[in-house]
Amino acid sequence: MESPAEIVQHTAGGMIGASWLMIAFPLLGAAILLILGRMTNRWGHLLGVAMSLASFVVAVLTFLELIGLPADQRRQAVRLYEFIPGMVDMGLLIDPLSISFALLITGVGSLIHIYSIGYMAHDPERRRFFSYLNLFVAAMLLLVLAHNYVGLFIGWEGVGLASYLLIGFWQFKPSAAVAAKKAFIVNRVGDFGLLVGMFIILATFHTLTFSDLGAQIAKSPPSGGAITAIGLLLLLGACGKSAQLPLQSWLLDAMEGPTPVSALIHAATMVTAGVYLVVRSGAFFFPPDSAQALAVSIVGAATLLAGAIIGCAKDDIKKGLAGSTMSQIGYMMLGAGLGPVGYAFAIGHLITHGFFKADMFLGAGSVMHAMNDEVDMRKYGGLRKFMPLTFVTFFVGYLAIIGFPLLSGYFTKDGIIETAVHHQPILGWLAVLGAGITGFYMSRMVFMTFFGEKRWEKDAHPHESPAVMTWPLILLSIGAVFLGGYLILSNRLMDFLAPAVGAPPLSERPEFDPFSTAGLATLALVAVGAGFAWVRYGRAEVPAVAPRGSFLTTFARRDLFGDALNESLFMRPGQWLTRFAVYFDNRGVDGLVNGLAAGIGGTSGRLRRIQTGFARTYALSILFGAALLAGALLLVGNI
Amino acid sequence: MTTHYLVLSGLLFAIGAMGVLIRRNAIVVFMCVELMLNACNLAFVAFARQNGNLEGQIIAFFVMVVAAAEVVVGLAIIVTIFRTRRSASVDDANLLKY
Amino acid sequence: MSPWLPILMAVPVLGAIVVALLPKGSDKLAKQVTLLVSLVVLVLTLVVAVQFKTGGPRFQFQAVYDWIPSFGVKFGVGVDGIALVLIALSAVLVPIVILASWHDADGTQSADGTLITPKRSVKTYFSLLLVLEAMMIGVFAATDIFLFYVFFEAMLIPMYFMIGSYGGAQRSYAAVKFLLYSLFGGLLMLVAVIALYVVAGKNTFMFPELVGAIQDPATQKWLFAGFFIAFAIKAPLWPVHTWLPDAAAQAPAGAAVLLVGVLDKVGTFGMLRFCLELFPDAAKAFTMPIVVLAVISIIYGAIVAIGQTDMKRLIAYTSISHFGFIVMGVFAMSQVSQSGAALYMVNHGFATGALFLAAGFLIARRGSPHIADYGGVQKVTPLLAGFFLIAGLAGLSLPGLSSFVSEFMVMIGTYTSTAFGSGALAVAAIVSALAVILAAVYILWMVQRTMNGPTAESVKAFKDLNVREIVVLAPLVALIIGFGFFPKPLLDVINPTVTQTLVNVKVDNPAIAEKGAGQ
Amino acid sequence: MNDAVVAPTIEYGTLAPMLLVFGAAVVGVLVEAFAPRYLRKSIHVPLTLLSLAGAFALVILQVVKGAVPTAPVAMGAVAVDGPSLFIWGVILVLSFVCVLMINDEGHFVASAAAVPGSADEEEAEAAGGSHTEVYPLVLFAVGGMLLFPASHDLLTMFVGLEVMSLPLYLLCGLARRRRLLSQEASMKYFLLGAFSSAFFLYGTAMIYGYAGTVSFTGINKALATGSLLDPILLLGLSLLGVGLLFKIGAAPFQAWKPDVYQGAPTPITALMASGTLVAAVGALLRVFWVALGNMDWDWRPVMWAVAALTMVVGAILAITQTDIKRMLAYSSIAHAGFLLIGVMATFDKTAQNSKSLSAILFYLLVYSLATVGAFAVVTMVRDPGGEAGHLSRWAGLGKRAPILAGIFAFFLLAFAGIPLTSGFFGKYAVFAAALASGSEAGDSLGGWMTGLVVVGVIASAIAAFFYVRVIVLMFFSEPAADGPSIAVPSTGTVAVIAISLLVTVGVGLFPQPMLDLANQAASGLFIR
Repeated sequence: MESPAEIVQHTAGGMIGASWLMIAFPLLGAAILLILGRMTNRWGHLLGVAMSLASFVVAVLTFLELIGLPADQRRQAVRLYEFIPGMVDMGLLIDPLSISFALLITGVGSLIHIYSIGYMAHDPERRRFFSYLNLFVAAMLLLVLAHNYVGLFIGWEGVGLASYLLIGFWQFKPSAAVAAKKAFIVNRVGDFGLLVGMFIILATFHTLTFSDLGAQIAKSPPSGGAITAIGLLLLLGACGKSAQLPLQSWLLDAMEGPTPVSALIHAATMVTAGVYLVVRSGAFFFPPDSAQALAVSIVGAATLLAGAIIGCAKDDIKKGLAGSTMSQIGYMMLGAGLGPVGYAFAIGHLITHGFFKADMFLGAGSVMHAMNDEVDMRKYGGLRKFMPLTFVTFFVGYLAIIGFPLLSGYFTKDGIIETAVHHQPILGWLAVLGAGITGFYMSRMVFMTFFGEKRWEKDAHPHESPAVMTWPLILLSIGAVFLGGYLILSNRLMDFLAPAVGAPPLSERPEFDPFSTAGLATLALVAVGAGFAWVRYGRAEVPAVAPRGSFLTTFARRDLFGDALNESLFMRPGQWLTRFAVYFDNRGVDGLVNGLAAGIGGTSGRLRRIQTGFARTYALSILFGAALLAGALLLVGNI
Repeated sequence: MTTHYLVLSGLLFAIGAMGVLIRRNAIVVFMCVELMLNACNLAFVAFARQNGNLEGQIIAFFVMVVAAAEVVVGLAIIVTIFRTRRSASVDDANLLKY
Repeated sequence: MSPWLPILMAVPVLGAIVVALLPKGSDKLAKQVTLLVSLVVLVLTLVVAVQFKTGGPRFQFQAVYDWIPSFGVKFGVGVDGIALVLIALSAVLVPIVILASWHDADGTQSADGTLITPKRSVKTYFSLLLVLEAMMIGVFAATDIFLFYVFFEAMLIPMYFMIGSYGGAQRSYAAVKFLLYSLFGGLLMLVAVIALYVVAGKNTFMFPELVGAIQDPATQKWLFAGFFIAFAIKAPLWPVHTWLPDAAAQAPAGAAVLLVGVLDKVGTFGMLRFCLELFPDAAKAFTMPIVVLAVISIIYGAIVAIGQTDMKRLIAYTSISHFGFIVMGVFAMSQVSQSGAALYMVNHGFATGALFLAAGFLIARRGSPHIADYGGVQKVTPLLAGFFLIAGLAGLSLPGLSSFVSEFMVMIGTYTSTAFGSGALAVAAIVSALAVILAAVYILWMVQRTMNGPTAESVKAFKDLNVREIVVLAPLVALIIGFGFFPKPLLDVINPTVTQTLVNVKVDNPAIAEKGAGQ
Repeated sequence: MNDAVVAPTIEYGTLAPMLLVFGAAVVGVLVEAFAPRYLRKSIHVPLTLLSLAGAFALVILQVVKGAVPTAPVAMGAVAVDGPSLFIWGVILVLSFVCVLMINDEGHFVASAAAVPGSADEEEAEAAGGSHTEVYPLVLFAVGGMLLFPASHDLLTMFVGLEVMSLPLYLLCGLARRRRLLSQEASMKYFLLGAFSSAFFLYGTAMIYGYAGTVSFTGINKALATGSLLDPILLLGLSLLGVGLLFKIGAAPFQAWKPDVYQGAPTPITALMASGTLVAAVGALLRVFWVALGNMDWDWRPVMWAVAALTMVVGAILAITQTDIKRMLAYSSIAHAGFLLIGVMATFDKTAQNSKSLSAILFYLLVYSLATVGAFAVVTMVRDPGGEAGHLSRWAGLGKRAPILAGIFAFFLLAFAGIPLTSGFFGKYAVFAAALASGSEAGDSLGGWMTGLVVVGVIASAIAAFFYVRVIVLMFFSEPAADGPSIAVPSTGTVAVIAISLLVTVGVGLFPQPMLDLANQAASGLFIR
């Protein structure tokens, strides 16, 4: 077992020293667009793109400088300034892990920026849209680059905010507003976990900075309840961000946002932050057979199945893709739970997934664009002739995700599956099953959309999207084709990441084997799934309205009753509790006070009746008082 | 010896006080107050005798003077009330209450 | 003897007198004078703040004059770090509030022309405001406990009149409730103050000389109780909080800002300085029950806030939750938690101030504080909606905004506090962290119901923020974001004072700093 | 029996202030007898004011000369010591300002003998003018007030009591408006007053019986040696207490106060609420500290109960009052309770006692002046039928007469004891003295004193409610359509309000000078 390299303080300036520009550019863009407001309407989108590209360039340069360094020097901490004096600094950690994310975020991000120019062309609020996109990129970069948990947390919530703003971008649609709120709140549940996790980390190791943590852990390998607690709490956080069970419910609603958002945030980057967190906190999920690590894998496996099942039943193309996103992240989680052996594949799949899923989402967007924002696949059909480019790119993405041999997904996903089968057989075979289902629902999607005969609304006359939208598709699909192989074959990615996340001992070093049982089984199952899909949706007539379907179908359509569960478990009791609390506050606490006041008032009202106005009564009171006084005195005197 | 006088004065005082409480006519009430004062006088004189000094007796004279003054003021007030209300009942005058 | 603080108090008083003496019908002039005076105060405060030496003695700019020798009372003023930042907070908020309530007394009309508030005396309002400012500065600057008490009580009167004669429909009920609640607490404190003087027998009320003067634990407990109840009412802490929602909801937005933003801080400020340092043993003895109350406030306030239908009441309840955090931080007795608490006092002032004002502007356009009367405002007035959202996010202490730093410090400081070996504080921290979720619910739900969704008829006529309103909100937002990323300037001023406090409380609670952390 | 008759020695110089007032009173009577009606007032006013001012000057002179006697004067009948002089000064100032108020037209009936609403009343009204007998009566009353707290034996005290009370009985009945109420008030005051003074006298008799003397010095000596359990003594003590507590209106002897205050002409109410209270408290102190100081362990617990009861009753009953004067009456009951706390705050240590004493003196000064001011404001708020007594009539006064309402509000805040008003320091001084005496006494008693202070705190919190209520009425509620008119104030009333406001504000900001006075006066304690 080869543990991660020491983190060194970056002293020399250079590109790494200036890496903060990566964050600064998009942040600046967002600030300008938001502050200057309408003034920038004309060129706002261009600025947004420029900023995103600029930060991509910085990322690339930083990357080049980093790989220029010897392997054991590839973890550079850049201290920016003192954040909370004596407790936390603001700083960046440039290492293979963070830089890979940075490249993915800025790269795919820039493509999606470009795509959005076309997609949002007719939206009066396009400028605001780009400001949010920039804000997101900045926050996401802070998340992955920060060199301590506080910085990470700031980015973490920052992307949450961006996602909230973008899901609710069309806030005048109540559904969008609700979805946005839901996403934020569910995420906050996860954040609670992350927060408490940070408490315990600080209490146990007296630091939240990765470098010091590394040192501490190197000194005394952690163990015991605290670590388990930390692991599980971080996992909770990861579940929130990455829409893993049980916090998955927000992701499907999140599709209310404009499609580029779904592509960038809810497919390619933000939702993978959970995976990043787990990998980055590898030390707390060690050894791989520890409870918390196992929990990660189990969550992953469960979610990959759940997502896949949901994906099978959705007629809304974006929701279908969302389901598949859940499922794919499930794979990554599964991988990440396996420890150093799985990290490379998890990250690899994360990257490739970033490409092909973004590719498909944008493709879907392009389709919707053509079909005046129709999302119901039952109203598509036979589109391949009308929008060839979109079709081709989407099809490539499709092949990649189902793991068609030699495409990206084939390498990365299989890597996860085989490692899983090797270390956690049960989960592994579940993953295989999941792959099969993936084959089914993705094929279903493709067939319903591009094949068969048209089932369009009357006023629909589809057309290919403009170049500004198709070019990103093309670039992404290229990535979807080759990236996987490049990263996995000869463990390129694994070796690159090793300094950051450690690497398995040589004995366990996976060798890519195309004819392993698991691999073949996967392929077979995928083929079966695809074939079944062809039978049901390719060849056969697709009814314009969804048939009632079996219980299983409803189960899947209703997102496995996730919302129903939340509603009956949290929302209703919550509302009841709130109503009670308000009542208690008004009647109980405040009532007590007002009651006291009223009591005194009443006493006064009654007592004043004693003042009868009869002089003789007063005289009596005097005599009475005198007697009292005398009595009392005699009493006291004789005590 | 003195005790008898004291008891008597006490009785007088009590009678006076009772009178104030139970009689309605302002004049009578006032007379009862005078009675109480005289009870005091009796007590003073008695104690003067007991203590063997004259202060008590002197005080008695002062009290009489004061009582006389009170009579003047008191009657004046009561008469005006009577003129306005055509009644000297203490209980009729209870506009001021609560 | 430094003249700064007396000057700082004298300026607004003189200003108030001038404003009050202005001839009839010179309302505009009155406003301008008031604004000018408050700006002068702000500048002076900044001058003072700049001269403050973070490494220097605890109390700086001290000035002590004899006031009532036969009571042993001195007019003693001086600021430590916490007092300084709180004075700065007041000095910043007052001009903003003046601008915000520029037309409050003129009688306002809603969008559809119906009269919301009748015309009231402008001069009185603004001179009251200045008097209040002087007293706010005084209460934080006082180093003589008697003087502190005097300001503590006298402060009520201007606020009472501001609520009572310029507030909403229920104003007199709210004003009386506010006054009596505070008076009652204040009177109990008066007894404690006297007793402190008598028992200490030092023939002085000067705080520095009274630190450690009371040794007998039993006496400490009683006196502590006297002070604490007053502060708990002021803060306000559950269960003596119910005056705040009424007062805040009825007060004009500007007054509400000062009430929640500054006046209530006197409570937590008093806990931190007087309850802890004068009666350390009692403070330690009572910590657990108090922390429990604080946690209840945090959760309870948040839950009740969710259920509110009136914006201002909602914000008030969120403040109750936030004050819970401050109190928890104070009594967790760790460097981090107390610095966080002190920082929280400032940040909360900005955040809640912004939220109240934004809500106030919204309400001024419609004349109704009820959430249900709004909807889809964002479409009509994006700027207002934007500021409202940012203020709201500050309210749910979103990282990157100032309130996060303080809330984070309070929670993590409480969790890691070693003041009381037991894990109770840790549990408290974890439970209080649940507020993170609840806060998201109450803020975002309000935003959703008011700003999002289809635009309501009644809202269509709204005008977006005018320049004055932007000038009001912009600085606050700037501060919120600025201190969200660079809290250092504030913390550097606060930390030494907190350290000193902990020394006086005799709690050995090493700051996490000493054990490694940042490079 | 010694035959040689010794002529009594009277220190005229020392007694000059009192004698001057009485002399002026007598002259006033002569004026009534001989001066033509149209001249009388123009003679009375300067005469009265000058005599009061002169008396005040004489008091000051004595203080400045430092000619404060250390032994009772006038054959041990009168004790002109520091406290006496202070109280005299206060009473003279108060009576002076009250006379200024009295000068205002329309307070006093034209002819008390005329039946209300009858023809001859109208006649008298037409003839104009009003009873000028008021002035000598006031002077006599003031004289009594001076004698009452300064007397050094119970007889003199009784005489002082009566001389103070009798004129007041009459004055209460002389209101020009609402004469039925006025007369009723007068009768009730008279009957109850006489009743209570009978108690006082009987108590005197008992004490005399026990001690063989009525001079405080003698009683004090007797107590030092004799048994403290003698029922005669205890009976006498209690009856004496009744008489005095009645005068300050402590519960359960407070019943007369609201009725009388409400019915009496407001200037007289002011005089009673300020002057009488001051005198009575002075007398109370003298009796309980000087004469009965040696048996404080007997009367302390009883006094404790009375004080607590008084504060609570006064505060609670005031809440539901609807007449402003009645409300102020109850407030003065509550304040009497606070003063009793001070009376309790004695302890056998000179320093402590003088501290408590000065606290009480200070309280008397600030409270009575604020009271006079408040009543002066009350005289200015008028309905067609006289003063607008009913609170509902005060609604929205702040809108119609902001300044007047503001001043009144300030007095109310002073009563409530809000800081930066004189009332606060008064309350503070008393509470502080009480707690200090408690700590002197150690636990058992200390607890009791603290308890009493806490009761006082709660009472003043309750009391705050009704003061605040009036402010709410004046400022926060809309004015009534036919609201009361604000009388154009005479210079006299203006002066009164100005003076009381000045003191209330001034002392509220810088209490030290007044405190010095009180301390100086209290430093020597009472002559024993």
